[in-house]
Amino acid sequence: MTTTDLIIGPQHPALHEPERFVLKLDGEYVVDVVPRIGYVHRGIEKAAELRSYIQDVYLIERICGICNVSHSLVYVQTVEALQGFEIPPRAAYLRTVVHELNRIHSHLLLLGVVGELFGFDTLFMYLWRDRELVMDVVESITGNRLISAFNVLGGVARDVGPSQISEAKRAMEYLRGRMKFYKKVFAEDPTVEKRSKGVGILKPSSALSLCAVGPVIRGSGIKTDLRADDPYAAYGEIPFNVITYDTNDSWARFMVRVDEVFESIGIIEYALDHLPDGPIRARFPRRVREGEAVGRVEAPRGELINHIISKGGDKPYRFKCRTPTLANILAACEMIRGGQIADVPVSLSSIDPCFSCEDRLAIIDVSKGERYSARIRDLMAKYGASR
Amino acid sequence: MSAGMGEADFLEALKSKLGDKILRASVMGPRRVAITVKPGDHRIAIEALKAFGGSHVSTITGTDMGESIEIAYHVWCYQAKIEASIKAEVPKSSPSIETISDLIPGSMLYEAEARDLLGIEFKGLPYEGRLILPEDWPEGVYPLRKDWKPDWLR
Amino acid sequence: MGLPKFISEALRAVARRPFTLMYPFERREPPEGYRGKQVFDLSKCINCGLCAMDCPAFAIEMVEIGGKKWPKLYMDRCVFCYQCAASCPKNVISSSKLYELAGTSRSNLVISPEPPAMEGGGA
Amino acid sequence: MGKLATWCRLKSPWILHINAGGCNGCDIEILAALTPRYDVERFGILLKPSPRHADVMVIAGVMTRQIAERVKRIYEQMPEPKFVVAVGACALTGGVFQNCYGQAMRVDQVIPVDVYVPGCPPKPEAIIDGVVKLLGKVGGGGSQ
Repeated sequence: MTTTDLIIGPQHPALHEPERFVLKLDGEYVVDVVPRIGYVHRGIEKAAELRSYIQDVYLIERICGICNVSHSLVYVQTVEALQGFEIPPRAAYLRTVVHELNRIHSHLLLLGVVGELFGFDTLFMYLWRDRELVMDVVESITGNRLISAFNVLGGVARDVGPSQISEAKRAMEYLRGRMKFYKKVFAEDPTVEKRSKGVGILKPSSALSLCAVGPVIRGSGIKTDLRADDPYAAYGEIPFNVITYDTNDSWARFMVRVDEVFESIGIIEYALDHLPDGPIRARFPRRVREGEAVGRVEAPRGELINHIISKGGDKPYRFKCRTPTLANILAACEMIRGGQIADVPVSLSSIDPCFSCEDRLAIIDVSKGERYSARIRDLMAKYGASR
Repeated sequence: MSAGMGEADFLEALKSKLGDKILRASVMGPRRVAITVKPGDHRIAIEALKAFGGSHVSTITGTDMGESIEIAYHVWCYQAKIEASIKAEVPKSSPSIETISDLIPGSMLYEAEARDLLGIEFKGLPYEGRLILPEDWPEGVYPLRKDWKPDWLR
Repeated sequence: MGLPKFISEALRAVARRPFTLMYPFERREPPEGYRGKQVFDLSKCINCGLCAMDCPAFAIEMVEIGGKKWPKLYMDRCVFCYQCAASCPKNVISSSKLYELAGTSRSNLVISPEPPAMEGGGA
Repeated sequence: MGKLATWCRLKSPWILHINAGGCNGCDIEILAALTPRYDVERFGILLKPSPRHADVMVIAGVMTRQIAERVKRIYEQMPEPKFVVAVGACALTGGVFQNCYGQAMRVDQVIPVDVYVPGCPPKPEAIIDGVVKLLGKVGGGGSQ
């Protein structure tokens, strides 16, 4: 038996952690996977040590453009924990609102991309059309469609007024109706069913031992969500459900995200209804006391953890950040192993590695030593059509 | 899942299991504890955390402390609902420690990452080669060490 | 196998008004507080340099004009986070809704300081 | 003949989107410009996966050490006349990533850039505006 090596990536710079997967193939089946990441290693951890705490907020926000709110949120929370600083309650609620808006936009983005991967471009276009409404709300609250610059040390950067609240609520009400339709599509549509049910199985035991996070582990039926287990911002006071599905496949992971959008809509509405009065920001010192802190938030893709060590002064001594995609890479390898090559894109996208659909492939045929490049979509067309 | 336990109770329970293997222990904040052990004992400590549901390695931080490198394993205990940071210090001249990837396979990439960026050797780590740094990165240069500071970096 | 759920939706969309915004013939005003091009009111500036110190993208340079240092903003470096406005003790910097900033040369993307005339020197 | 080619390109520029290694923000906005709200296909602007088919390279993200060589190669593969639109602070100068050890240089140190679109990230409108300004420059500056 000869196996063929198939190299996925690394030409996927859209990720902050672009991966390369070397797949060992036996015909159509994937026998083994070896990940290799870090192709766009920018050196943020080192740069953060050389900049002040204030500058770091914006540096760290740009680790990932999609879940930028989660990155800045976990950073400011960790620095505030280091200092033993309490933010005003209104700021905690506003952080929660923007964090959830970020989650909705991220989930809709992924579900749309998944639609495109299925060859279901209509779903992609419709989901992205409705995503624009969320972007409008984010823009009106934070001043930019994507990078929010909303969380700052000591609170939030800007307040919301009554017109923004009513606009946000209107958008959420509309989105809930749309999401009911999309849930039906994901639950019942034959295209979705055929492409994702039973694809990329991740058993609960492997999900636990490989330390998977976020929708990936919840799609394997394990009920864990940092918003409930390790509450931060205003999550301790807001009721919501932790979504789990127990079919362990890619479909379960997509459904977790669909249902989480409903929960996020509920959280935003509750938070806007119960918004406390008072200041949005307290004065935060430029110099932070000595010590260390570990902060974690549930980013759209799962647990995001920061560890900051301070030796006093206005710069962190050590800044460590672990993003959720890194935690899920081993789980993705587990999903791919044993499956067919045509299922690789769907399994990979079910961990939400930002944009795996745009991943390019370099195929090396070992026997001939030839090398040529193709996009996953072209490859899928080729492999999909031959069966 | 259970409601979790307090930080002080957690430390008490852990001390009764590990005894004098714990060099230092402290509560960092709500649901955060830090325990320092000797390198080598860290495997026993992580094994002990499994009684509290501690099967999830969140990440591994390596920090250049000047003379030594501090390795912190952040383990989330699902039942106790505590994020325990197990720390061990290894000398910077020969940074070497046993892997925990046989106890918790999910820690493999974090160990490989720390090896790339700080040059810590994890004995028994199955992942070979570079994980994060480019292939043409010079051998023996570890960007997160404090003494690596080229003049163009600011 | 049921009827694909999308058929009814797609048919309904045919009857509806297009969702597309006909930019650049039709514009949507950015919301209040949109973080667009900066506006400097240098008559309030006290030349402290805090904006340049806190800028995460090193986009503000303090240039000397008439014996005092004034902020010069490089929009090609700027990430429009408005930390400079937050750091400024005198509210010199405010945002505008101007977002069509594209230029054919990087040297066009600079906001040079024009200190108040009474200082002498001028730009 | 050259005039005809330029005219054709002005009417329907095909775009190649490259991310040189940024945070994703600009890429999402470039993609958003293709989705129903902005729908640049109504101008005949098409996103092409292959550099051989493209007239305009839209590049976003910091130029990391590993990617610089590849971007240069991709640029050389594009047929003449070719244009480059750099989108976002990272592509223009590095933005917040200036002087990180992974970041090598600005885009215009590697390939010639025709239009610069500042912002972090710029609105999809601003990106469309950048492409429109490029077309104005090409059309106004006479045929190649």
